[in-house]
Amino acid sequence: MTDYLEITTRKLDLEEITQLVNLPECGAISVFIGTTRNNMNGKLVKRLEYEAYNNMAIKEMKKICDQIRLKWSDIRNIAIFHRIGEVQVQQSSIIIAISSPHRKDSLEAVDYCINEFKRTVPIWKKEWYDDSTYVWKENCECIHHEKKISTN
Amino acid sequence: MTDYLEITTRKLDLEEITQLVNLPECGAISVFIGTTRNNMNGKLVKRLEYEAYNNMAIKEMKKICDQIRLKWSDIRNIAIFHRIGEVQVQQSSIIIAISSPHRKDSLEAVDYCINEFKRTVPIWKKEWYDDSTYVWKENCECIHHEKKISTN
Amino acid sequence: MDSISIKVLFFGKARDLVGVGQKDVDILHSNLKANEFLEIIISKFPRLEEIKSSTKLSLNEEYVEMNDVLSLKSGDEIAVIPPISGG
Amino acid sequence: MDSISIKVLFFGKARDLVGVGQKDVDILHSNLKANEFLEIIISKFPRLEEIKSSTKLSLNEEYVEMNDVLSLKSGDEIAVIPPISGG
Repeated sequence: MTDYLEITTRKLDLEEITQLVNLPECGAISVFIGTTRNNMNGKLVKRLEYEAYNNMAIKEMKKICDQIRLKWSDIRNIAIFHRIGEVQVQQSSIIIAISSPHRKDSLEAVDYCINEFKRTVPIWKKEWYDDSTYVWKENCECIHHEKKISTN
Repeated sequence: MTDYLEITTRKLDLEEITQLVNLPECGAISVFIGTTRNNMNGKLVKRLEYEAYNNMAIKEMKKICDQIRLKWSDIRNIAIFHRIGEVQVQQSSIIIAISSPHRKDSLEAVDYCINEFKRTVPIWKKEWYDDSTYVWKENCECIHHEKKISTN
Repeated sequence: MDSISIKVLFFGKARDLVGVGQKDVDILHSNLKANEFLEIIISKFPRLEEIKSSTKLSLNEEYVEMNDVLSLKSGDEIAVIPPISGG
Repeated sequence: MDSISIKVLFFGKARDLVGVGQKDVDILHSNLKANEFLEIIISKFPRLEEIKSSTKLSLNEEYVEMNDVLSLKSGDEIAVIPPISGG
């Protein structure tokens, strides 16, 4: 039962990441892949640029893994890889892979994982459009907005 | 928006299958992989053997895709690949990959897809143990058992 | 009326019990319930009794219910489908 | 008391606004609320006012709440964290 957590400038390798969680006692592997989309509210996206607060991001990812293992005791391996730097359209920015003996656990854990990731892990996305402008994006579910909601 | 449905004797290629659903307008790909587990109720599993009623299986898979597209209108491509013949421990028997602009749709659709698959698609698993005995398995959620429950 | 010839397929445990995966079966009535058809099959292959209560049938690649009345013609394909276990 | 030196990190839009990713900042009090610390930072980098209401801080790689009292020592690291967008 291992957590593989990585923030990397390299292209993400789906097969390699998935094999990290493929264990003989597991019958289920669930995977989520976030890719760069070519459009945002009608504007053409040329590419994304990611930056991370690396050490803190890894810490927050580890917290998510701990929470997952508390909620789903049958989870075996967890792999969370996030790419930083430029990510072209159709390339992966994040791959999450989680294994368990039975599917329900890994399916639910991956769902939880990506949602928690978007809420707490300090990584930022700069979205470049084809008119050479850019915007810093904000996850609508990040803890920053959570605070505002809870104090209203 | 395409359905890629296949029953094959070849080893399943995760990267290849996932690329079938990777579209420029999608930001999310959810994947489920069912693998051969090395144990079942304390017995050591040596391998699985699958057989299919091919034509009907493809039809039932197509029905699942249609249901998915009715329930989640933002789903783009769907790939469902099932292997038949021998599947060794840690190898994949099924890979489902589904893409959508946003993650919620593809995550929910994959969950629905594997559950419906196990309920209706006519494929059978023979589980071989290390004492050279075997058992034909039954999905607890298959429509056969559903009927019994509903008439009790 | 003339008998009609139905192609019957056996899968999984059904194929184990019957010994073959396919058999042409002649029947005398083109309209009968699915459970009546199953009884005819079981009379020809008695070991199928073992899985009778958990078996479903399909007609031309579509599941049918046991109480359905089947309208059969020569060349139709009926599969004996034990509980499935794919995925 | 002596001033203490805090390593302040800026990310995303904060880094755009400040122009650098890191700055050592001397402060006079080792115990102060996080929102007081943010005010000190904003007085040094006024363009951060723009993201003040949506910014969070971390102390030594742990999120803190704005009402938390921080117990600081030289060498501590505080990050100015705008709304995140990874995943």
